[in-house]
Amino acid sequence: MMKLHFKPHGDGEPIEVAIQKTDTKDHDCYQITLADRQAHAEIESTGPGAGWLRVQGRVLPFRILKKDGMLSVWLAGKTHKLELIDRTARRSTGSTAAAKQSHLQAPMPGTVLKINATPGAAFEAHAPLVVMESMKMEMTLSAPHNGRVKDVRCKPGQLVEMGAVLVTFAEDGHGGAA
Amino acid sequence: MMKLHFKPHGDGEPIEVAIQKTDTKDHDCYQITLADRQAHAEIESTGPGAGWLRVQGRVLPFRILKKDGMLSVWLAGKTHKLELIDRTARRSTGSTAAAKQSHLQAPMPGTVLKINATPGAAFEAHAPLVVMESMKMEMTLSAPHNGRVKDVRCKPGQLVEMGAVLVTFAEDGHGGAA
Amino acid sequence: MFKRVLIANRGEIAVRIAQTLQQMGIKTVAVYSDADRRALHVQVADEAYPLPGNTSAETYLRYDKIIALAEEHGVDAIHPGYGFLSENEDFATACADARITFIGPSPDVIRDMGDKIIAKEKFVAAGVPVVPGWSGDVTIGIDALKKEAAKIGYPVLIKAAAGGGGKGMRVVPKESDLASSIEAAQREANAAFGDGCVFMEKYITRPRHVEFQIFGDSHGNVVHLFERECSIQRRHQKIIEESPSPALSPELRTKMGEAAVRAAKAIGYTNAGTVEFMVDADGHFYFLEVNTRLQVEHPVTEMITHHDLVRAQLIVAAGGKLPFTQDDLRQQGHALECRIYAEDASRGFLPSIGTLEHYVPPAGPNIRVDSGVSEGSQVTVFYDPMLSKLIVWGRNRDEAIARMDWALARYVVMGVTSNIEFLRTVLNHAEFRAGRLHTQFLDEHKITAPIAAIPDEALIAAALAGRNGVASSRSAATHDRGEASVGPWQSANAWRAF
Amino acid sequence: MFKRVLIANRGEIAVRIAQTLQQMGIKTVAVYSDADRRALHVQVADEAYPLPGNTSAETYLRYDKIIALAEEHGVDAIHPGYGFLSENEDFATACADARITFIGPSPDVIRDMGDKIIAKEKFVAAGVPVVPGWSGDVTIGIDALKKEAAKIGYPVLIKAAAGGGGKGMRVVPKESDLASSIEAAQREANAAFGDGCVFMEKYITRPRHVEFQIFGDSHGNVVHLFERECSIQRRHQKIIEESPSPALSPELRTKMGEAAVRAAKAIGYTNAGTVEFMVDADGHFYFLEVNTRLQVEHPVTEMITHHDLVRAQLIVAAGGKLPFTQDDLRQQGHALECRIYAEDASRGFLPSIGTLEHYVPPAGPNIRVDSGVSEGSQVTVFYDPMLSKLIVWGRNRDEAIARMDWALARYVVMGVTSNIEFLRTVLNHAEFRAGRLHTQFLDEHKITAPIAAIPDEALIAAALAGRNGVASSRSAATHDRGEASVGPWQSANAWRAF
Repeated sequence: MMKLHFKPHGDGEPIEVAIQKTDTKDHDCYQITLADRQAHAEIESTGPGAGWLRVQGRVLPFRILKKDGMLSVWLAGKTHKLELIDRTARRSTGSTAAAKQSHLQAPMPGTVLKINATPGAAFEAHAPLVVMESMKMEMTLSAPHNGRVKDVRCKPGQLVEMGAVLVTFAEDGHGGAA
Repeated sequence: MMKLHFKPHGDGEPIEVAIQKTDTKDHDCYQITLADRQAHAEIESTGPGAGWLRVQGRVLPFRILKKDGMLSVWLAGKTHKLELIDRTARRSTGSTAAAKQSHLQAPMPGTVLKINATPGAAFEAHAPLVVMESMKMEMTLSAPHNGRVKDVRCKPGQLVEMGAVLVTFAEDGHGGAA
Repeated sequence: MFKRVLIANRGEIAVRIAQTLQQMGIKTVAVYSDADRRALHVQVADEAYPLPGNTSAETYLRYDKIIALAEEHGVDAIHPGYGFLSENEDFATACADARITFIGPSPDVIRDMGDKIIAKEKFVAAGVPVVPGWSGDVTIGIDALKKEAAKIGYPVLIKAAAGGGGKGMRVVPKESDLASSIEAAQREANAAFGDGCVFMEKYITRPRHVEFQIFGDSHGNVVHLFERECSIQRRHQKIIEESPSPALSPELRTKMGEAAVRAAKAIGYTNAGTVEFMVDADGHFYFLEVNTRLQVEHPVTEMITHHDLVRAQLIVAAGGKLPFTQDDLRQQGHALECRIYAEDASRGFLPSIGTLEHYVPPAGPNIRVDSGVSEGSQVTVFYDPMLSKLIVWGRNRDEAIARMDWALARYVVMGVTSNIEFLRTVLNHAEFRAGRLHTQFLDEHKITAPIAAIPDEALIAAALAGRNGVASSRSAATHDRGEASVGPWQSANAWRAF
Repeated sequence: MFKRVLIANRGEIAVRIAQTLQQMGIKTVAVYSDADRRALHVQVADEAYPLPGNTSAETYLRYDKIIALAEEHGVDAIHPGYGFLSENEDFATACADARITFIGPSPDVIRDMGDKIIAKEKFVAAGVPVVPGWSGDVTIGIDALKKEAAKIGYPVLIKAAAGGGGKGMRVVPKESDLASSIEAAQREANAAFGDGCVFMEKYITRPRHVEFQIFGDSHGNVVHLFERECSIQRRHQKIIEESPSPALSPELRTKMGEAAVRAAKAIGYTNAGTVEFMVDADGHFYFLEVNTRLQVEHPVTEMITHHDLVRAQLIVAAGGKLPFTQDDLRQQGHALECRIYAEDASRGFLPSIGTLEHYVPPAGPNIRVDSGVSEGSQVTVFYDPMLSKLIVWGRNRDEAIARMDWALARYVVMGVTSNIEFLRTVLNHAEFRAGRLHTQFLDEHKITAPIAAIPDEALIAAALAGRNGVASSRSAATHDRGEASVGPWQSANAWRAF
């Protein structure tokens, strides 16, 4: 018996999948327990990261990819993202991001076109703070909530990487002049 | 400078290919010497066993496979088979088969249908010795030269592997009654 | 319409049938042998059930097991594909007994057309010309048979009464070969069809093989969907098919099509079928046989008519009317099909088995590949070595040939040996380009696998790929479980030693 | 006919053009940026030459370098594809100066049609209805502009005079937004086309986008190849196209086609072009603009007419007559195209970059994939994130939609996020199925990426694949050179710990 714990990417409760091999022959057959549900499943590999499942006669080709610590599973035309939770690990999963944002990040690589933020200035939720261009499309990065600018870390014309911090926000009750 | 020696599968003289890297940047560019011919070539990998060559502007996608000690190179719609000759190796290549055949082998897996050979019997070149069925097709295995049967190692109805010895031939001047 | 259809077949035809079924909103149920556990036809189905064993006799021919699975899993209808049970009267009858629709003609028609002697009689009765021949009990003895053969005139052709596909066929050039040829044909027919019954007919020199696609429904409608010329054959196995035939004038096409429909109507033909003819150098045509199933080369017809024949089979089998009338049908442009086999043309076309380490079919506008395999698939000894069919369409024959040649040159098959280079040799032969085809084309023009000199670029690729670690084997990467996979280049000592 | 043609483009269109050239026996010459060194369009060409750099401005827009390469390598003609230099009058002129044929209309026509204001005037002169609007010098000041906008009536649309593809466009619902919208549109137009000139017109609510494919030769022949409806757009970028349009009666089709041809004749149009119209709910149509190039969605027209538009472009560019007359042309069946983008519908359609770790396009009869990538390709930040176009044909619209949905459900893209699931949501929307399309369709029906609950089977697959070592990343296997590659599953400690 082997137990694995997955967390759906984004929100969602961890899910336990218990698997038990039921067959010692060539085929890989398993008894699966998933919450209160049980199923008999077979798996077969058809290539690197590719295979099919057979559950109750239904054949389900899948593809699987592990990237940036995340598992993506393509199944019947949909891609599902999962995190594998290591219940035995010492280190934290690192996926517990701060609930409130402390900065504005570049959602993808691109060029900064325009900045509507100066250190100390207050802003309202949805206010356009930075205009970027990426893949030949212009996009406006808006404030996630009301707040105040702490620091501006980019300038117009600058090429920025994905995830680059463009603007930092003052912590609640702190920051520059009104 | 690195030198490799290839032998075309089947007949053909070994060919020396000398390669010298000419570029230390990202791209893999080489100076190639092949008999009296020189060429500048670039190579790029596009996947496992796949890539393209660029020789004098011409782009040549290729696929390559090493199987049973043989290299197969697919290039521009044709597959070429090569042996890599190890000039430093101690062991022999193992590809020097006896010039005269001492036996009849199954060219592929299948079922023996009929045997026209009895130990000691003489046969002429092209005489049908064994009839096999494989992939639902009947095929006749004929004698490679004049000779005499030494031993019959299969029987009708038998399922045989590829390469199985079906009939052995007596050595020259020896063998059973005329 | 049906809700769940079982496909009693494997390989490319099972994959192709599943596509139409699924696009019609019908659930597909596959069956598979042990050897086919990882086969493509299993992966594309909605459900799949095992048929234990490997040989056809243990698996895809076991109609008792197939019908039991169909009953167990609520299947409405069974599509037999081609080969296997597709022309088996007993299977069609057993389906009817189990109240499962057999997608094909009635058991009676299958039986009659399956017996080439009866089929010939029926077509003679419908006024269709046939090849002169003799049929009867071969146990009358070799002397009597020699007399009959002499009456027909040599060369004479021995054929199996049951089945097709070149099995149980022998050409007899002269009297002294008659006895051994009859014996061999009987043996092969017995092995292939469980029926050693054979007959003789006049062997027509350099005939073209031209067949007409026919289609009937249960409301008495029968149409033809024009011809396919399938003259390029090796050991009576078609390898290149096309439509229109370069040999048919519009008048001859009309005449042959009408003959095919007339005979089909006379026997109450329903569903898809093919009437095969020989056409001699003077444009005379002779009935050969009827195939009471979807033909391997049906995509050629689909590409020139823009109708899906599997869809039409389902409509007709469900009691519907044919989705086209004779007047609706047009022959547009030119379609060509090449059958891609795992076989080694340089070794007498021996089937080649193994893993498809590289498999990249060509793609592009007006190119269709009906493939039964994908990269990593196993080609086994148990079944027919056809990997796929490559079908192209062009506005005319020259354009179709150019497209086919382009596509074949880009079709990567490695791990097993394929007939792709052989097909390109045929396609680029001046007589093929001129459309002067006949069934002895390959023998007469002594077309063999080309022996290509190794170009410098192949040596450079081999040398640089080894140097750079580009080369690797798929099976090494895929099938090693549990331990880190090492590419074959790394383990090639000689390679790294320099 | 030309002997050697350079394709001054990349991605799927470069691959698609190469196919036609090669099948016509013409050598293809590719160019490539540093980022595209491993791109598919390089691999399918006969020859390829580098354009150093990564951005479009450094590479595919550098026509001086492209013409120098063409001259150096004996090129007869250049095909510009779409985008990049395809509608650049200076490039067309420079080609003519270098005595290399530019495959497209004359520089004069490109210039006139490239300026939307001039284009509109020319079409008005030819009696084609246009949308009411205003054009002039925007530096007249915001108050004067507000007056003009009020005359037209809100909502008003701001558009860039140069270029297309949704860049430099803004809808202005009310006067208070006018100034900021004009500023944004000018900035975008300047960045995209180096020309900040914009104009205003009446914004038609819920219009359909219906365009006509036109084709002219140098002998004065101009025809249309029917319409394409491209109403399903996101930020003015087409994502689903089809033909016939569900909205056009035969009479309206004839009327619009005649208007397109009449205008094209009036301006001496040669080669392939597209006349775009808006059609309102009452069936009134208004001229939008002319695209003087092969359109992204041209395969839709190829599938319903069975003509190869690239081939026709080459014939016409070489001075030949159009290979079809208006009477030859028939609109057969129904074709649909979906554009497959590397973008994340759940994150505001942000382009997604990375390696295509798994890439398996669907295949089957009447399915065409024009792909610019293959498994292992890199999607970079430098170019448009369109991966491919999936085009299907059916006998009617329902059949085409069913086939498209089937194909999308089988299209594997992993490593970057694609819009495939979003496309399926659109395709399965009741209003889409009913053919009630307009350019605000996606916004009005609030179509967003579906959030799918994770099915048990996905969890089982993840668990068992890890257990069995099935999962592995392509990049780990491919791009590690020199050292033994270890699959990611083996290195996932948590995985093996249980």
